[in-house]
Amino acid sequence: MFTIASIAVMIALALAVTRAILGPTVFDRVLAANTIGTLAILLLAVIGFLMGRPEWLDIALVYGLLNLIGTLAVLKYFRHGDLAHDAEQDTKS
Amino acid sequence: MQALDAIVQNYNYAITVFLMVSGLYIVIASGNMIKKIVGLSLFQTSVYLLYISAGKILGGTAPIIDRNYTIYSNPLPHVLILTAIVVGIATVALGLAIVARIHEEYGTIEEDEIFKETGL
Amino acid sequence: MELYINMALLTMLAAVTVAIIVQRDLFSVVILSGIYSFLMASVLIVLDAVDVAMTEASVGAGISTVVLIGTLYLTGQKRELNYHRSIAVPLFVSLGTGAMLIWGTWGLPAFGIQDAPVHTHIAPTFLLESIPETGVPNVVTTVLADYRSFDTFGETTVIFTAGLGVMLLLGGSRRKKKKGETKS
Amino acid sequence: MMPAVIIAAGASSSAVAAGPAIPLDVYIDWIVHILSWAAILSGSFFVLVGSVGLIRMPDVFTRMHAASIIDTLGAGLLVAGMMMQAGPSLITLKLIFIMLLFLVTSPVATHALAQAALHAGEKPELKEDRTNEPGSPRAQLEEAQHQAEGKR
Repeated sequence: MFTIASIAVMIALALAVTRAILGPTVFDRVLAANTIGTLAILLLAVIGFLMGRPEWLDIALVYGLLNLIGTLAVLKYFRHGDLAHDAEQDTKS
Repeated sequence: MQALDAIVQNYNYAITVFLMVSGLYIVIASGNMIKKIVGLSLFQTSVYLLYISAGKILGGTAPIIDRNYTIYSNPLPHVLILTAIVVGIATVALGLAIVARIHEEYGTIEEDEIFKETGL
Repeated sequence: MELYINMALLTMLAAVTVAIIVQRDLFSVVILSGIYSFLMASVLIVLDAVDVAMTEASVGAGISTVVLIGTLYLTGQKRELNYHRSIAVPLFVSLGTGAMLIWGTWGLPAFGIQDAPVHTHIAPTFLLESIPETGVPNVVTTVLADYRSFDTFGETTVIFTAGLGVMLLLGGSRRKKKKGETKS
Repeated sequence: MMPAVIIAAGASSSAVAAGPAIPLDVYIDWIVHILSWAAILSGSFFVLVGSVGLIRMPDVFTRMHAASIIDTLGAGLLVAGMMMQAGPSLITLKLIFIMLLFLVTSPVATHALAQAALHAGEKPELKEDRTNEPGSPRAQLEEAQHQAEGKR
């Protein structure tokens, strides 16, 4: 059962990597990176069950948080051209 | 069958060598300093892969002691690589700071433009 | 099964590396290096190095990406410029190094066997003595903070020095520049 | 480990099915096992569907739909199946936290991505963009370009 799940996740990972390599715009690559983060979490959980040691799921939580931080950092740069953007400056000017 | 075994046994080492060589190629061939530093981190990461592959035992499990398991992978490379990763990010951060400083001084991060400007 | 997952992930890693070499858009290079770190962390999980995978994911995919994007913001360059550099010398140097490294791997023991020289020296001692001597089930933590704690102390010193270097390089000059801007 | 125990219970129940006294626990274990099979198989299917969509869709905004299938249905069903396999334990709690994390972070990341892409000038590809009929935006654009070239 977990073998099937891990094969499915691996194929999905390969397709997402293909999209990241081909992706015409940067946003395609960011989307693919986000998806790869999600799939890495799923792969981690599935491999944990496959090998009979699912205690490592804490690491999956770390992955999830990092995925969000990385994506938001990249996108904040694109939206505002700055990492530490002050929203109040927009309303003042 | 024997050829397949040989491929499986040496795949990790072959990929390690490939990653290391591509990191070296980026560092030498690319003129952009940010890309050079990405290449440097690729080179470092290939070393991590080499060490961890050496520490793996097939059929073993992660070195967290549990009563149900007897075979564990070697914990010593893991410790060495933990240290190496942290030192690696320190190197990358310092290198990027130098790149930012170079940009302030010369207005570019392309090696060739700096060479043109300084007449080297 | 774990062997085949390992091989598939390593193949994807190689593909991402080729994409990094070819790519000229610097943002894409940064994002691809983040993807590379995620894939590398997955490989490390398959190879039983759980703690290393956690560190690699948080450092490689988290801090490293953010630091690279910060540098891109400071320098403001979006693309690698296309200079007509010759690729003959880099190709020759890296292929030569690669050939020598491949020759070097012939002497290595096969992947994953139990009686490789690495596993016979001190690792069994660590695995056996960890619980009686320290009571911590995670052997990596024991070795890092107990048996080799001076090593970890040295690592902390290195990080401190690097942080000091970054502050000296960036802090002083930027403050001067900002003062100059407010005057004019 | 827990999965092995459940598999053993399932096997014994099918072997002893002819016998008179089967405890209720065995039936419950069996049902939970079948449910987790179904959840994990359908989760794998949705993960595959999402990733194929990531490749086949025409532009960024449509690809986001495909990616969100992986984040919600695929991950949700896989995690639910794993929870049934793990039984009531610390692992289930961790899986619940992972699912909550997905539910919170995935919409935030997708929203930020769509906003940034729109801000950078990416336009969603509409239905009339794909046709070349007279009166459609693409035809008008081509007409305008044609006229501009003619004036020059």
